[in-house]
Amino acid sequence: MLDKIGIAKRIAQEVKDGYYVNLGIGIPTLVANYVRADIEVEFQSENGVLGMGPFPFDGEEDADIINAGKQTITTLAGASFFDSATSFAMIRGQHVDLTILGAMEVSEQGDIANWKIPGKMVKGMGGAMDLVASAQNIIVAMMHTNKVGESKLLKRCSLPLTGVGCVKKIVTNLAVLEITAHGFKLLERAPGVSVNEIRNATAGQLIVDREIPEMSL
Amino acid sequence: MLDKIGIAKRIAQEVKDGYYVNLGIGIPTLVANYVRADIEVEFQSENGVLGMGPFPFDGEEDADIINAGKQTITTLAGASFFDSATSFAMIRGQHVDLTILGAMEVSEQGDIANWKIPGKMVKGMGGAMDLVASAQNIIVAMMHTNKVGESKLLKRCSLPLTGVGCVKKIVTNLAVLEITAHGFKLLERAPGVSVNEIRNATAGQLIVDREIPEMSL
Amino acid sequence: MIKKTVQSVTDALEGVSNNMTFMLGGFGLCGIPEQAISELVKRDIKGLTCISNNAGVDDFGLGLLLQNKQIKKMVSSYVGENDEFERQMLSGELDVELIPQGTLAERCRAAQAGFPAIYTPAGYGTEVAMGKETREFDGKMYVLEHAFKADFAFVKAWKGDEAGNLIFKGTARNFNPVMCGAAKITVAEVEELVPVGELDPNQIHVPGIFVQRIFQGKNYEKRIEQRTVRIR
Amino acid sequence: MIKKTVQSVTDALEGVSNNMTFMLGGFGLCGIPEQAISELVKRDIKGLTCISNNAGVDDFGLGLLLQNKQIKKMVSSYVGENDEFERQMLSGELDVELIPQGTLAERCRAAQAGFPAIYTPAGYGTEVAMGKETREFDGKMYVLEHAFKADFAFVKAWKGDEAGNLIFKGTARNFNPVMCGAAKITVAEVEELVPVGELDPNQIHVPGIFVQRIFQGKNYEKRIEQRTVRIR
Repeated sequence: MLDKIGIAKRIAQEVKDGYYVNLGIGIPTLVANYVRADIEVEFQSENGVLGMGPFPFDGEEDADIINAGKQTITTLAGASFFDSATSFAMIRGQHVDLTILGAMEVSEQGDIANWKIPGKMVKGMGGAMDLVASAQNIIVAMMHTNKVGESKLLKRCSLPLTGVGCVKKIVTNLAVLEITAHGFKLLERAPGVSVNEIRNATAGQLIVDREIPEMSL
Repeated sequence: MLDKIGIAKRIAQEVKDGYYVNLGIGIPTLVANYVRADIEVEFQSENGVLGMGPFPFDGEEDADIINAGKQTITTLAGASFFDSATSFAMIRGQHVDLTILGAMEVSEQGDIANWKIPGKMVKGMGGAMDLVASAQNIIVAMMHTNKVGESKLLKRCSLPLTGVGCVKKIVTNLAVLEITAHGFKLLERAPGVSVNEIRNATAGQLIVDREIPEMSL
Repeated sequence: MIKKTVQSVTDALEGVSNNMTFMLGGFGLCGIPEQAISELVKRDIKGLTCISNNAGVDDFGLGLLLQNKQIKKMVSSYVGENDEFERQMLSGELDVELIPQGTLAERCRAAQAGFPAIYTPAGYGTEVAMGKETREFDGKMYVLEHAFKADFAFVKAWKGDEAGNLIFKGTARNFNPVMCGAAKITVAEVEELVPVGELDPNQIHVPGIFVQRIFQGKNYEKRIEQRTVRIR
Repeated sequence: MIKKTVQSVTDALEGVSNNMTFMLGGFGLCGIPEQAISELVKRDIKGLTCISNNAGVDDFGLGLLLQNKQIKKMVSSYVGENDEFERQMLSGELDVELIPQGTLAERCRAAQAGFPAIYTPAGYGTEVAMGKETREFDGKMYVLEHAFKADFAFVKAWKGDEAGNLIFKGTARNFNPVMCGAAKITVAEVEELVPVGELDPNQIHVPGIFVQRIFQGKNYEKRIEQRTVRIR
């Protein structure tokens, strides 16, 4: 079974040379730390920066340079700043190659819910609805089950949707899965996790149509 | 009767302090020369400049700094350059206060035709259709009649339209007229021109509902 | 050159009154119009509708107006950092319209650029699209979203000149440029107000035509919401 | 940092072929992609659809492609400075679609920003709106205009870096920024190509994400169409 860092490491393998990548808050943010050093990737943050670098050294924070999680950041050579309309032109216009974000629920049709729990948590969707409605390549990073052990991979989402039929791939603490016309297709198992454990933790249709390899990290 | 410079001088009186003004090619371009020196006005050109100044001195032309008529220009302190989308955001968003342009025909409903003579002259509308569709304050600068003496102020335009019901005021070599619900309302006569001469040169409905003063230039 | 300078935030806010709709620039606490917000708190006008990506934190930014119960309705994309906000929303005191961030930006730009409405894919199939017109183009579904209508836009820039030209710094740019000219009156506050001619005309982020009033702000706090650093 | 640099105009135009649709920046002869146009003339590909505000003059800019009869269709707003253009159009050799300048700009931006279509008031009630959907919003009529679809966009900037970031000079900016990212492949030629890190990230007009290939142009002519001066 993977921890959050393990999930980030596995997702980092999906990041290819030449990709512009938008990382959501939480596990996705960690992905930046594990991208191969020999490829060129640029990180976009929807509040208006392309070419994000690491966090600043203590004392070098600049209140005017933050990411979408409101964290102080730095920029790399070749970076640019722009307004919110231009930022979403990049996203809506499909110039961003890969979007990685967290989810509370994903359905076997690729629907995603991650912005609202009615009557309980209403923080808002931020840029997530624009990202999922436009991105051609969306990977969800999340735990396979919630805190009380219920599956987050469902036949239908129970929470208000963020987007419909948009998720392509899911990386959880247990598995890597692809959304297909027939449901969640199991691609890889986390180290030490059996297909049965994955099946038990998946409420939606799970497709196992071949020998499932363990992921290599 | 006015010449082109006279028309420009009379229109210059319509330019008020604090106005952003877009000047079309031809007579409108001359208006800039006669605006009162004690008011602040900025000229916008739709190819992407605000704060146009006079033509450059010989030898100081810059191929990268032109107006919408493709003429070399200069800029004044406080000027800005911008792209075509931003330029038409200024126009369509009604941030430009006054548009002055030429016309081949104007109808008594305020329709204007100035971009095409079918089978003969097809240069294109450039920014004129955006300007007339959006501007709240449009003044047409033109000769009252064409080269063969036919009126250019018509019941209906015969040429393909540039815009419908958009012209507010017309300044010709003979008169100043306002478009009203009932036709061309005569406001002023050019020096030495009689109401009858204006009536004879106007094919559309001319409204003369009071003593018509001569314009003061 | 048309001068937009006013001498103080008091002059800049001339004409604001109860029940108006305001746009406010900023993302989180970054690039927010601090001085305009302070003055609005001081004037104690009520019943406001505020269009702003976020709602500040409890004791800074729009949170100050919320604490003071001056806001009737918020139109935002993310409001997760403000406890008083959540309390007022869940109790029904505050009307909240949550919309996608890109939609928020483009509804501002539509107002600025004279577009009545836009078609965006964001929110299709979700409750955001409920009751809204949807339409297919090239096999993909879009939601029709309308341009905002606002009385005042309050924006904050890094540098500005007396003609109203603005330049922003870093990610403090965010929603500020798209809100300029998107309301009846745009008020810009700047960290540094310079005479005309000092800014390179090639490097203006917002031409002065989109700004009606500009003033030199004082004592900016520029609070950092999530100070995140790495070890040397 | 993702490098976009190619070594020559030859490499930059890899993949262009007959019957493609191109966008070309520039207003008049100002800010046109001179080198890309020369290379297209050299390659002699035919049946092109060109989206460009103007069509050059007889012996420069797009006029060179017209002389060579490589263009099947022009989509422009103003074509008044080109005799060969007029001849081909009136004789029916050349298909011409004339559209309002602001509509041209915004159909490019729609393609860049992922909007399928826009509503603009320009052209309502004229032959430009014939056969197009119209609609009333708030008592005003608008025409539905669709995003362009193009294979290549050729733009010309003043400075650029290896990441594809672009800066323009004066009114040579015009349509270039809105065409970046509005075609499948955007090719930028620059007067000065600099290493990454030399351009101020605050002052980039077009972020590199919108540009696929960039190259250093040589021997720009930058012809002036209407040299207009005043007496000293």
